[in-house]
Amino acid sequence: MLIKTIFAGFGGQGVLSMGLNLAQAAMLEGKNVTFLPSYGVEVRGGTANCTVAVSDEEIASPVASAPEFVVAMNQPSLVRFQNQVQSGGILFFNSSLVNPQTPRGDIELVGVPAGDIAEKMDSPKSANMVMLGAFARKTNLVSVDTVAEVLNTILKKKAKLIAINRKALMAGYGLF
Amino acid sequence: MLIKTIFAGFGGQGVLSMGLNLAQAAMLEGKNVTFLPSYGVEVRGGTANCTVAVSDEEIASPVASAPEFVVAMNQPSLVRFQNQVQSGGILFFNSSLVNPQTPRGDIELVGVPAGDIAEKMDSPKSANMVMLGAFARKTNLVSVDTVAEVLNTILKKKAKLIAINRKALMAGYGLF
Amino acid sequence: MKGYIEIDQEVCKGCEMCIVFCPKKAISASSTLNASGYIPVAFNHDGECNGCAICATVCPEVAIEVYRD
Amino acid sequence: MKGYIEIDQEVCKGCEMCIVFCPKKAISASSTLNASGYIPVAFNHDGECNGCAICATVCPEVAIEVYRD
Amino acid sequence: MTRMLMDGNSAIGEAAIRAGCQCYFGYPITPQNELIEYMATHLSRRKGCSFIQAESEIAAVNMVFGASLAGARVMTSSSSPGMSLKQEGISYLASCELASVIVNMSRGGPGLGSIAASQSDYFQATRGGGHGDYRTIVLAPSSVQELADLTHRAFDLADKYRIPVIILGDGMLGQMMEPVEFKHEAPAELPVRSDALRGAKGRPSRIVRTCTSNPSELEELNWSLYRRYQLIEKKETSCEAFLVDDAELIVVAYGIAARIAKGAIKNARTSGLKVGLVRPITLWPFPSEKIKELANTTKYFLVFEMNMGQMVEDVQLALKGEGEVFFYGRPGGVIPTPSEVLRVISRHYYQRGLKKGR
Amino acid sequence: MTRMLMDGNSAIGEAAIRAGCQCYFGYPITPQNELIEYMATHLSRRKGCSFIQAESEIAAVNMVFGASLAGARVMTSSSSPGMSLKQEGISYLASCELASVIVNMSRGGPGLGSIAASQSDYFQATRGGGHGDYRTIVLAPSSVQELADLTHRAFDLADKYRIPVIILGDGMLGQMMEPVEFKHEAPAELPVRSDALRGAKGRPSRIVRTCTSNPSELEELNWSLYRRYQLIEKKETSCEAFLVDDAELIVVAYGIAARIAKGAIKNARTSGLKVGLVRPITLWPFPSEKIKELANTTKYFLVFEMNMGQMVEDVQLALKGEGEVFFYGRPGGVIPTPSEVLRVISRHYYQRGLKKGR
Amino acid sequence: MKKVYSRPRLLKKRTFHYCAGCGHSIVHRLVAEVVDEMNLQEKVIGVNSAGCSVFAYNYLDVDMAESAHGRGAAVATGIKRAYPEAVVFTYQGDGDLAAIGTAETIHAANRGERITTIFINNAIYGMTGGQMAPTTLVSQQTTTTPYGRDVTLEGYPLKMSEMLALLDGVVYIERTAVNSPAGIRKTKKAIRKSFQTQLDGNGFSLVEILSPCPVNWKMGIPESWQWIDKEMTKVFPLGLIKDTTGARDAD
Amino acid sequence: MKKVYSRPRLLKKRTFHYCAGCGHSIVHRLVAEVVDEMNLQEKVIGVNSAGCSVFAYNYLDVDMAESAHGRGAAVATGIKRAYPEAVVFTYQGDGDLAAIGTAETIHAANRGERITTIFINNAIYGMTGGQMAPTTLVSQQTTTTPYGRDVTLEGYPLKMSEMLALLDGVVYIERTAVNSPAGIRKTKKAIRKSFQTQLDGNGFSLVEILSPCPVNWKMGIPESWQWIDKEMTKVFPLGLIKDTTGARDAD
Ligand SMILES: Cc1ncc(C[n+]2csc(CCOP(=O)(O)OP(=O)(O)O)c2C)c(N)n1
Ligand SMILES: Cc1ncc(C[n+]2csc(CCOP(=O)(O)OP(=O)(O)O)c2C)c(N)n1
Ligand code: SF4
Ligand code: SF4
Ligand code: SF4
Ligand code: SF4
Repeated sequence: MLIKTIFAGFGGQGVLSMGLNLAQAAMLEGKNVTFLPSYGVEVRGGTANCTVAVSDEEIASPVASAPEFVVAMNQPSLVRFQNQVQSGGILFFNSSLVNPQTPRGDIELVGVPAGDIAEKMDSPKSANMVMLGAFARKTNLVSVDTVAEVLNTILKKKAKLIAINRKALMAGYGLF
Repeated sequence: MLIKTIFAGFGGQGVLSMGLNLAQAAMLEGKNVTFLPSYGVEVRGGTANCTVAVSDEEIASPVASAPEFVVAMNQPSLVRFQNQVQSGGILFFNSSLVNPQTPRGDIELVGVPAGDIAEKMDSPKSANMVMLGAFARKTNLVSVDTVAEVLNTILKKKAKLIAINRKALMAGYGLF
Repeated sequence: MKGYIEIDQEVCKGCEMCIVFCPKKAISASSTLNASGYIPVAFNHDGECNGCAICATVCPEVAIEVYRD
Repeated sequence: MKGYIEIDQEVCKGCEMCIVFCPKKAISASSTLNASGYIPVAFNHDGECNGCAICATVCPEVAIEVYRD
Repeated sequence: MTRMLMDGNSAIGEAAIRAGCQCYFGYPITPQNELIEYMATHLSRRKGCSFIQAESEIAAVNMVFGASLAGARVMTSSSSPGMSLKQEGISYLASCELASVIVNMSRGGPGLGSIAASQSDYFQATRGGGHGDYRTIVLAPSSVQELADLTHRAFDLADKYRIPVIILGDGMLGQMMEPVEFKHEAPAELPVRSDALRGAKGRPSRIVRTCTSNPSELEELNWSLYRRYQLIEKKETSCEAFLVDDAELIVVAYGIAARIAKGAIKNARTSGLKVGLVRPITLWPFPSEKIKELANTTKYFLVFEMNMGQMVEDVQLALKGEGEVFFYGRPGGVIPTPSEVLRVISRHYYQRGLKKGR
Repeated sequence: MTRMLMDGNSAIGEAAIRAGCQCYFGYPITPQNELIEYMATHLSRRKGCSFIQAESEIAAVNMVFGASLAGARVMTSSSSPGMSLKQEGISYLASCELASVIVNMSRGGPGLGSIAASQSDYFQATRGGGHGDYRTIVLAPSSVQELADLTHRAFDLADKYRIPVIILGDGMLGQMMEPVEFKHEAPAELPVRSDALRGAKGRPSRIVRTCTSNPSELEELNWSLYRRYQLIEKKETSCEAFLVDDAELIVVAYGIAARIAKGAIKNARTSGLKVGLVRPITLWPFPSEKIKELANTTKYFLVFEMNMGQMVEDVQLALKGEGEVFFYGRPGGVIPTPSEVLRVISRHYYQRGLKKGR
Repeated sequence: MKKVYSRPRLLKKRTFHYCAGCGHSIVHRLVAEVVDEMNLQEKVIGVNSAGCSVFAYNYLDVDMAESAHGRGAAVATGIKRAYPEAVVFTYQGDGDLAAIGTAETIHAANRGERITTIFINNAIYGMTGGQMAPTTLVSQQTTTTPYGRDVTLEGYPLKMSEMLALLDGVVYIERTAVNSPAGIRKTKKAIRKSFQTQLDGNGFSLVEILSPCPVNWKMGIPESWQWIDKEMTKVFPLGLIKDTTGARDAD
Repeated sequence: MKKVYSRPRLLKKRTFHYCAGCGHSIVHRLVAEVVDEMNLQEKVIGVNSAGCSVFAYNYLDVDMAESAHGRGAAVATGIKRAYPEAVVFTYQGDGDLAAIGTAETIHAANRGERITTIFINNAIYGMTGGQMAPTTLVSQQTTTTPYGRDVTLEGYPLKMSEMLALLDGVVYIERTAVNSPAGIRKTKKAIRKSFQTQLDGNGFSLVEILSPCPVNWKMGIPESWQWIDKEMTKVFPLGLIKDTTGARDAD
């Protein structure tokens, strides 16, 4: 089993931490994993993305030319990555910001109102966690509990932050 | 025919110009020629030497491990080079400064009182030309006239200098 | 109103320095995202703009054109 | 004579700066060449040397040892 | 031991500290900045240690020269353009026999190029981009774990042979994160080499130099280095051989490229193509013997590099005319995919009329 | 035309001026000082020309970058340690396709080494000591006359292919004097390349760069350079073959070493040993075809270099396993004698049981 | 109403890749305006350097070339010596000019090379992600001085302009800032004067421009623009540092 | 009579390779005397550079290493950082320190590295045969300025000491000359003070020593010693340039 996921969005939407979180969780669950941040001169402000590969065996390349899953937090990311998704794969999008007109019928589209939900919990910054929760539920790539566990370790003692993020995570997880 | 000569002495004794002069003359006479100055970190003050190769064919190496002729203007040079002279070769030495105790019976020793003669002409600096004159006469490597010609071209219009050097040259040439 | 400005909202990166320096408070933040994910500013057409071009002077993105009569 | 010096003639390069600076003119040029081809200086034993060591101070070759009583 | 998720650059830094690295001198350049930043954070205030962000790569490599003179374990790192600037310094380190570890997280060249991963500094690393006859040990990891392991090994090799050791990685290895385990704890005492310059105390004064007015002295230095290099070739050559025994075609690749090739080879095997991999871990000394030996059982060798073809020369030199060598490369920072490499493998496999099998 | 007795360094300078060299930027280092001094005397005050003794080799090579941008014929020169410092700059020149001539009068290395003649910068010159996949044309003269001739050729090649050209000499060639004839007069008008940066006058503005955030752009640059390199290999490879037709053993040597070898070979011939010489004049592109072809008639190849063995790899690569290759080398600035080389030739000759003949 | 301000002619139609609130784009605009107003487009050759401004040629519609990191002054020297009719400027950051480029800058200045240097001082290495620059302030935190710049280990903010002012080859140096309308206007004037100095063949001139890097200073944008006045100018005081052109102030 | 002057203990028995009348050998002697008198032999590590003094280790009986041309300050920094107990000095010529080594010298000084720099200013490249140095005087003839140094082409004599004095990391700089008994004594005092500064851990210190190079100046020896007073000191005035050690003058 080798599953690759691309998380993409604006800088500031926390796409890297989504990916890092997934990678950590997968590692805790004993999987082989690689996390590849997009970097480059163009990353002045602009968009950010990262690729996470999860597998039972050695991972050949951390790059995803045809990812199983893509998570698009904004419109430009959707446009850029929708055609890369592997046929049969899933394209998650932040329905609060993105309206998905894609010609492709061979992939599943999953809209998650991550922005709005986060707004409601008035912590707009945690839209990424809402999305990650939904992602975990839908893909079963890792258990949501492991993701939550990772949150604790990453955010160390910041109890308040942990609470918020966990709440967001579960909100997303509860969506389906 | 390939003839190699090493000129050696103190810096300031004009050994390089001796060699240069010979090389120029040989060139004018249509020979192949190489002139190799000794250089190096140790040339701070110290001794100087140069190697001139004259030949009818291409010259393989400008270096002389066993020169046909050595011209030693001072004691250290004599000591350093006397054993390199090819058997059957000639070791010229400035008898005004050098006393030649060499064990070698297989080479010809030619003492030239270059210093004294130059002193007498009160231009001590031209001892090298005295030696070169003697060298030309003894070796027949180049004609003394060509050497004189070279003097003119090198010293350009400095008539006085030319006169002195020419005089010294001929004095040396006249010795044998 | 002695002047007005046109803001290229797709070029604006929402740094809001024009707002900071506009002597007439004639510019204000908007809420819409542009394609690059920035929140551009907007011109208050009912404001006092005098066409002093201070906003254009400070605008790093050269997103502003200024008109005056 | 209050002092005297010893000059290592093999080390001396005959720069003659000691001669230049000696307040007592107690050093003078020689005529003999040394092994390295320099003309070393010589001490005037009949001179006025007072052992001030100025010669040693300026000697680049550290060729001079100075004695004083 | 716990596995941590870490990027390659930081893993080198941590491994270096655990190897007793006392000094780090570097200059920022993408894609190795996480390393200098890791050292700024974790080494700079460590007892007895020193960190300097130098004014340039040249200053950095010469600081390394100084610290190594004083007997410390010392490291510098850079990426392609910066490595070019270090070449004079590396030649000096080699000639003065000064242990040191130099990391090159190479990027697309030539010139300012791109900051994406590339392997086009192979010649520079293995042939000595600097002047004179010298060699450096060159280690080529292909995972974050191996980066950590080889970093530790680099310091040991450097001390053992008094030689500069280059870790030749690339931008992808440096910036991707993988789980990594560190097998050593940092030493309580920082090691100091016996021949350090630390003042003429209880021994005659010491000189470290190469400059000489006597060429035969320098010739002797060259020969003594040469003898040491022969010893290193004998003792320290290493490579990974994967599924080579029955291979009809062997891919030779190193670093990140080897990893991509391995993925392609696994897929090739599942569709019955008998393909194997040789992955040099030491690029110098190069595993020539191993490759020569494989020529007895395999005829075709596909060299795959993320450059225009550099290691291919070492493979040809190793094979001495035996077998057939093909090359596939992508320069400039383009990252080929396993499926792309698989296509190349299959093409050669079928063109040569090789038979399938299990 | 008159023959003048001139040292090699000055001969390069004079030849460069006659080739229309407009700018020279250099930094002193033995054994190439006569060249920078020649330019200071003869170029610095020449109409429309410019001479700078730069603050360093790095400054010098980057001034070359600038002058070449502006379309001028430009040269810099140095010796081994200084060449190492120029490597980043050379990579930039190659990547931006900027014509330039770079002279290396190499000396004994590694490190500060000796100032005596040596050939140990062969790898650096032919493989690119700098980062990235690039090549430079490398010319290896073996006499003062050839230094002059190849200097002129270097400028033409640089302009023709928009490439840096390295003249790889050595301290002995640079400092020995020989008769030399100059076959060209200095041009009345200084040449300016058409693609020069001279302000956007009557044309759109122009950019010269390699930096890109898009690797495939950089890959395309690499491929276009590669295609040009192949053209150069086809058109510009040159070497001298001496008494090779009936040779039982062929010596391969370049530069001053080739000259020494030639002397040895002449003596070998007089004593009936059938020995020949191949002297690569272009080290890159290397005359591989010629050498391969000679393997049809000759079995034994003795590579002779004044280093620890670098060109020997190119000979092996050329022969692809055919024939037998031996190496003889003296590193560090030691100058072998013709008789020494003759001894080596004879030893191999007899050990291989080769027969004499006329 | 008539248009009183619009995009300068010599600025290519393209959105800057710079972060929001960055000073680079402001200086780009000023250079484009000055070159246009002085009518130099046909003579100007720009040398940009490794740094966030490495892509300056994507915006400035003049002949431009990239230089190796820190070598801008040497490259500009080569251009100017080969083609003296050119008007040559370098555009360099503080890492480029004051760290790796120290020697090239000082010696070009000492030779009095007739070139214009635009020196962007943002007290940080922007492009590579916020490492210490020679100009980083004491106790300022960067990714390579996570505990704040410690003078005993990392030394002091380097005042290149003051050092360069000592050199006889240097005829004009001024330090300005692009964090206010007035500062931006002054900066433009200084850039113009620097080009004029070159046209007059007087010698080396340089404009040091204090410029905000909100992203790597980890500040809000207005905050970062204020930080220049509050902190940077204490160490790098604004104003004329050297002027031996004798030229009276333009206007 | 008793011996009042003899060869210093830390000077190896070996005749100098320097030309007659050269200042290098004088400075070598002074360093040997100071290190001995201050009892530092067991702590001192010297870094010599490419230049006529490349063989300094043949004379000074202390731990020494060669540095790449111009990189002495960086090498010394590495030694001192790795082994702070050491007393580290560099011995550099004007080409080494003020041309190719400009950046390394300035940044080591700016970091306040606790090292001692002996800077031999002889206005020429001696070892390589008399080319122009950054310190070469205006219109001075050298092998690379055969028509005399022309400020419009080759720039002005570079005053490194004055530039370095601007840096906060620098605590002591003095310029002396070894062309007279008094000058030689002052030089020795300055060298001692510079070592003391390092022992006190104050920061970077440098002694610039004007030193004759009769051979490459193409002068008689006495003439060359006088030329320092007559010409060099006009451009490079002798005396204390910076002293923030607060230490009172030794004796
Ligand atoms: C030889 C070399 N070393 C390092 C780098 C990496 N590098 C690119 S830009 C830069 C410094 C950027 O800082 P600065 O000059 O201040 O410009 P800014 O990005 O802040 O505008 C560095 C270190 C390089 N490209 N080349
Ligand atoms: C990288 C490099 N470039 C050039 C040289 C050649 N070189 C050796 S010493 C020297 C300069 C000597 O002048 P200076 O530093 O003033 O010392 P001096 O000989 O006058 O005492 C040069 C250019 C070198 N060894 N290495
Ligand atoms: S022109 Fe002046 S008044 Fe109008 S918006 Fe701009 S700054 Fe405000
Ligand atoms: S200054 Fe320009 S970029 Fe910034 S907010 Fe105003 S219009 Fe937008
Ligand atoms: S990193 Fe700083 S300097 Fe670079 S573009 Fe962003 S704000 Fe500007
Ligand atoms: S060349 Fe000058 S500096 Fe060098 S040893 Fe001779 S006199 Fe001294």
